[in-house]
Amino acid sequence: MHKLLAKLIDAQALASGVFVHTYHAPEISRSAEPGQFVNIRVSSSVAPLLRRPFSVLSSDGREQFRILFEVKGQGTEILSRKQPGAEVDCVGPLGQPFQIKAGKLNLVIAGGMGVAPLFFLMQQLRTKPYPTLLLYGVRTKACLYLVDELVASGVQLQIFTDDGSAGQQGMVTDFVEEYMQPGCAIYACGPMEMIKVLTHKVHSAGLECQVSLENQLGCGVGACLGCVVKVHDGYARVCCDGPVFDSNALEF
Amino acid sequence: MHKLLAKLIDAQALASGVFVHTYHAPEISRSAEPGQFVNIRVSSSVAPLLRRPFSVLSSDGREQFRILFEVKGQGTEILSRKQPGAEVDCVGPLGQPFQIKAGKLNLVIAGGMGVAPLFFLMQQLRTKPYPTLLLYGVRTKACLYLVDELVASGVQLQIFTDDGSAGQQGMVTDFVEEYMQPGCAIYACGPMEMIKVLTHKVHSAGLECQVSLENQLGCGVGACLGCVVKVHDGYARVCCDGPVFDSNALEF
Amino acid sequence: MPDLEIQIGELTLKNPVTVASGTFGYGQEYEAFYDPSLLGAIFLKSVTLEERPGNPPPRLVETPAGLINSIGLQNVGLDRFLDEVVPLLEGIDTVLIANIAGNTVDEYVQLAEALSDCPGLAALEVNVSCPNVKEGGIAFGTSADMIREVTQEVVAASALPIIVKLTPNVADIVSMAHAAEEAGATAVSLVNTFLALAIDIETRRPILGNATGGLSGPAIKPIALRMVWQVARSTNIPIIGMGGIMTGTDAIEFLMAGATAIAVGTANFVNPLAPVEIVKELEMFLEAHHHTSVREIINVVEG
Amino acid sequence: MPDLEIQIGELTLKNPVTVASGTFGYGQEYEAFYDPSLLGAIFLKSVTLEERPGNPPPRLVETPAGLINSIGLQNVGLDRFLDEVVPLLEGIDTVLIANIAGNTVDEYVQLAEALSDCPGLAALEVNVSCPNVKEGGIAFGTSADMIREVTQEVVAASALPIIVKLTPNVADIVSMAHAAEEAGATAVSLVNTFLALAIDIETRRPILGNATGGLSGPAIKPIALRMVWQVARSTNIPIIGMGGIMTGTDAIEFLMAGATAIAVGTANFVNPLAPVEIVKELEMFLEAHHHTSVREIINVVEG
Ligand SMILES: Cc1cc2nc3c(=O)[nH]c(=O)nc-3n(C[C@H](O)[C@H](O)[C@H](O)COP(=O)(O)OP(=O)(O)OC[C@H]3O[C@@H](n4cnc5c(N)ncnc54)[C@H](O)[C@@H]3O)c2cc1C
Ligand SMILES: Cc1cc2nc3c(=O)[nH]c(=O)nc-3n(C[C@H](O)[C@H](O)[C@H](O)COP(=O)(O)OP(=O)(O)OC[C@H]3O[C@@H](n4cnc5c(N)ncnc54)[C@H](O)[C@@H]3O)c2cc1C
Ligand SMILES: Cc1cc2nc3c(=O)[nH]c(=O)nc-3n(C[C@H](O)[C@H](O)[C@H](O)COP(=O)(O)O)c2cc1C
Ligand SMILES: Cc1cc2nc3c(=O)[nH]c(=O)nc-3n(C[C@H](O)[C@H](O)[C@H](O)COP(=O)(O)O)c2cc1C
Ligand code: FES
Ligand code: FES
Repeated sequence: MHKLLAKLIDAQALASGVFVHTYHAPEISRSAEPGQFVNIRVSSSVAPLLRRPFSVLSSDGREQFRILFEVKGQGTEILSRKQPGAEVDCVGPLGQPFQIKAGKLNLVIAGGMGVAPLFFLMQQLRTKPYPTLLLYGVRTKACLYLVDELVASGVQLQIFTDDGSAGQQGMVTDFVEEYMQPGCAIYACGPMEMIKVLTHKVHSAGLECQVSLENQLGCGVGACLGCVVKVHDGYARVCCDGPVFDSNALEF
Repeated sequence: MHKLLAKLIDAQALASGVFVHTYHAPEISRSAEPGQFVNIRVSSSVAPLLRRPFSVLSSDGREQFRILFEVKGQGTEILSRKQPGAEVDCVGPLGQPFQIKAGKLNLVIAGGMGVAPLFFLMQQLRTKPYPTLLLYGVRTKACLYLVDELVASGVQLQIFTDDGSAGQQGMVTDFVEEYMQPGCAIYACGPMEMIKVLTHKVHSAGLECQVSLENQLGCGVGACLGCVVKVHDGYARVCCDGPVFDSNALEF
Repeated sequence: MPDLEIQIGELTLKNPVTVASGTFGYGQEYEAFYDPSLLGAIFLKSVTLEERPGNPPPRLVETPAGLINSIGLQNVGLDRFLDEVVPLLEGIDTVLIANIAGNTVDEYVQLAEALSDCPGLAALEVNVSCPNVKEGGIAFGTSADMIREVTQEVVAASALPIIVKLTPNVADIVSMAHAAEEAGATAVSLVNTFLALAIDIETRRPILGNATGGLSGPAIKPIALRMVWQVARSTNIPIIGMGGIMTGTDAIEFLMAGATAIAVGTANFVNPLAPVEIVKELEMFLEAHHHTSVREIINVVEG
Repeated sequence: MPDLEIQIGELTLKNPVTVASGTFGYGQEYEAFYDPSLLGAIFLKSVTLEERPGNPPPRLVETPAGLINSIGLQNVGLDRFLDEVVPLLEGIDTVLIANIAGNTVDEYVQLAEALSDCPGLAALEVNVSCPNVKEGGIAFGTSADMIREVTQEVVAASALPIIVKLTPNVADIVSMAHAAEEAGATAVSLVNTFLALAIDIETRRPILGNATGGLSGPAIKPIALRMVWQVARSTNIPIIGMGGIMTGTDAIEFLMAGATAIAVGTANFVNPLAPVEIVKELEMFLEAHHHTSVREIINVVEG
């Protein structure tokens, strides 16, 4: 865990309000694992006051890491206006990564921007002997990001859109049962509603999965107990007990 | 008085932390008079909360006006980072302008950044029959701005520096008596300490002057009574009774 | 077009967006930006019995997302208010509310009497954040008993609706609102500014000439909103909510928390168009959510 | 190198920069950033007699220059605190101060007794912002009488120096500090958070699971600073000042206003290095102004 100035070396707009940033920060890039995040102070002003968390999208393991983010409010808006060369105040890597399980199939389920931590996970799953299938659900075709990179990396990809503008029409959770199989390892990230439905279906099938959650963070390092979610034996902190949780542990 | 988005069309760094901005804003440029100011919201964030006031440095009377400013804190820092093309939330022109008096000599006395409103004043004095002499005092040579433009405009110029690095060594107030003459019209802007000493000397010589003051503003339009300075019969508002005051009215 | 009209006792406001006392002068200064008749009401700057010079400058200091002011109730006093200020108000076609401040109950009563027959004034707002000189200088607004007394006397002295403007510098805002309600106030204004301090570490002195001042602006919004919500849940008195309202969203939060109207204060300084923009944003919100009247979103938060 | 050491009663702190209860866990979480032994003291997160699950999420909401939290005193309870937490503290070479919270005077007393002989703890901070269940749930800290009672009992129950942490949700902070002083407290901490609310205008509900929470951060600094200054001018009890301190300048303002030490709270979240940077900035200020000791700038503001 480091606090440092990461140099923004590349900023790409993937769509209106959606960006990929590449940062130079060896300390973070070397140790980041899929599912972990960085916590960025977008402004030295007191508004917005808190850091903004972003999953590590990928890391070259040596010098650079990337994030994928969507402009939601003031914080991401300020971040999106930064130009290459900017030094960005960054704490990371933070949180518990995905545990790579030796399933016969790696079933990776992404909802919207939830693809970010999973992209990094899939980079690592590539080196494993089992095939990886990504179920990628978005509202509409324009919200599909990084598909070329995903395809190029050899991931098997099934797309779902709410409006049928690409892939299968419908929600990824409507079809997920078709892809589950005994012994598969399931990893998911997306809106809370999706995670809930998904977890229910996964558990009904006698399986379990790892899910990455989001929440409003305070400290980002486990000190404030502000970011908790309900787990069976009380509350767990998203920032350091998560963001990746075993679906078994969570209570919805 | 207008509230509008002024387009920044040119941003020049005159020295480290000192900038001239040129804005496109016909409504303001057409009506601005020397001594008046614009009140700029540098950020849509709540920090800094209040607008920042800057004297009009010059106006072409039709479309464009300029400001000269120094980075002092967060507000001016943010302003200094704006790039041409930026739309800047601007209220103006505000405040009472200098009253151009028919003196036999226009004696203009600038301390540091106080040169800004006086520059505009001298543009107008040029069209008058009487000569204009600018006494321009700064800490050191590097803090002299716009001298070329001033000289080109035909203003007679006497420079003073605290350290003697340009012009006469010493403070402008140490020498001002040498330049005062009966019937001259005196205009001044600079640090409060300079204004105080100057006013005292001017009054001692049986003369009066117009001085432009600064203060922390709230509303900028006369509503809040926050920006007051002491005058003989109570308090006067810098934002709308000033910023230009008859030295006779002020109480130090 | 959703209906924006709201009712506060016998007062009818064309919309719930008003401007806070002391931040809008007497309505003239913002005429360059828009017609003040567009506002639901204007709360005029506090008037006192005698003319007051106000506090020595500096009177303002900016803080994180806030502003401390120590204007010190500078005003021309009752007589000149009647002679000079009231005539200025004539063209303004909205509810005009004078704000009175005093150091004794008797001063409030004299002000209330004198302003009662004043043409154009629709109500009186009673600023109880002032020190009660008979009680050792403790602010009227920090004691339920003093609020009760002032309110009763002012209500008795004036035929106009009385709005009591409470100070947030108390442990229990509900009991203060209760006192005003019981004493016959038509509404309460929540909140005035928070007593605050800023220090210049170079001079080692308070920045303000008066040392302390009142904190306003977005910084205080979460506390002000809590107070409005608490009072709305525990009393039946209409509330004019204020404290850091900058946008339509802020205004809607206050309405939902239980305010019948809201006032824009410090935001006027930041964005002179804030009140009219808030009216527009409110309208858009109501339309987007298929409300026919703003009254449908007032006091809807339970929690 | 100026001397940063300060004294609070019998406690000696190597420097006046501490971290606020609840914002620094039990000292472990920030070890990745710097050695917590560099701090003047660490105020540990509140401990209660029984384990507390804390409030339902969401527990945090950001506001203009502020943060509202409703953690709800989540902690493992006294027994596990002694068994599991205290051993973790062993390596930390600075003044460690436990913070106790209860709903009855008896709970405070039991906590104070149990923690008195606890190795490694140098003092107890008494969080009086909790509801007194015997008094209908009104917070201990809003009544001078209740503060007096709790303080007296805790002082009697423990050999450790007692620091009473006051809530700012009061009309008269000075009388609260007076009560703590008279009852034998070694110091007061000023201030805890301000009760606040945020509303989600889409769901029309409070954002926090607990509805209200406590506002902290730069937004409250001007109010907190005023309270420290008022208490410093009217009492002789040492003050640990806090509320929105982000930088060395902020810390120096609190020291000049009368705090003997300061605590960094919310700023830890924004800048995990804030406390050590503040120590450095403080040192630089003292050097630049030719002070040989930080004590020369404590309580120097008159105004
Ligand atoms: C561990 C973690 C990893 C994340 N990874 C990514 C990522 O890779 N890419 C990405 O685009 N975003 C990610 N997020 C979400 C991202 O942090 C928020 O979108 C961002 O903080 C919003 O900041 P803002 O100032 O732009 O919006 P704000 O003005 O703060 O909020 C705008 C809107 O977004 C909502 N919102 C704000 N923060 C969150 C949050 N943390 N969770 C859910 N809703 C929120 C608010 O309620 C509000 O409606 C992650 C969050 C967490 C906790
Ligand atoms: C009518 C008027 C005209 C002005 N014209 C110009 C101009 O042409 N060019 C220019 O560079 N500046 C001008 N100023 C001053 C300018 O407005 C301030 O320097 C600026 O607001 C500082 O903002 P900041 O956020 O950068 O600094 P802050 O962070 O607000 O303050 C930094 C430091 O500057 C001091 N300061 C801030 N505002 C003022 C002020 N209004 N007066 C005196 N000291 C202040 C603060 O006390 C602090 O020490 C003018 C001010 C007024 C009132
Ligand atoms: C500069 C200034 C002057 C004020 N003067 C008065 C006043 O004369 N009487 C009064 O009752 N309130 C006065 N107030 C308080 C406001 O009416 C309002 O209650 C407070 O500022 C909170 O709202 P805001 O955060 O939107 O500004 C003043 C506030 C400011 C900022
Ligand atoms: C997330 C959070 C948790 C807190 N928990 C406690 C606590 O357990 N006990 C306590 O006495 N104060 C607690 N506080 C209050 C702080 O100790 C401090 O008094 C307050 O936050 C003001 O300081 P700040 O503005 O620097 O944060 C907490 C504050 C925050 C932000
Ligand atoms: S954000 Fe503070 S514990 Fe998770
Ligand atoms: S700034 Fe408000 S009256 Fe001048």
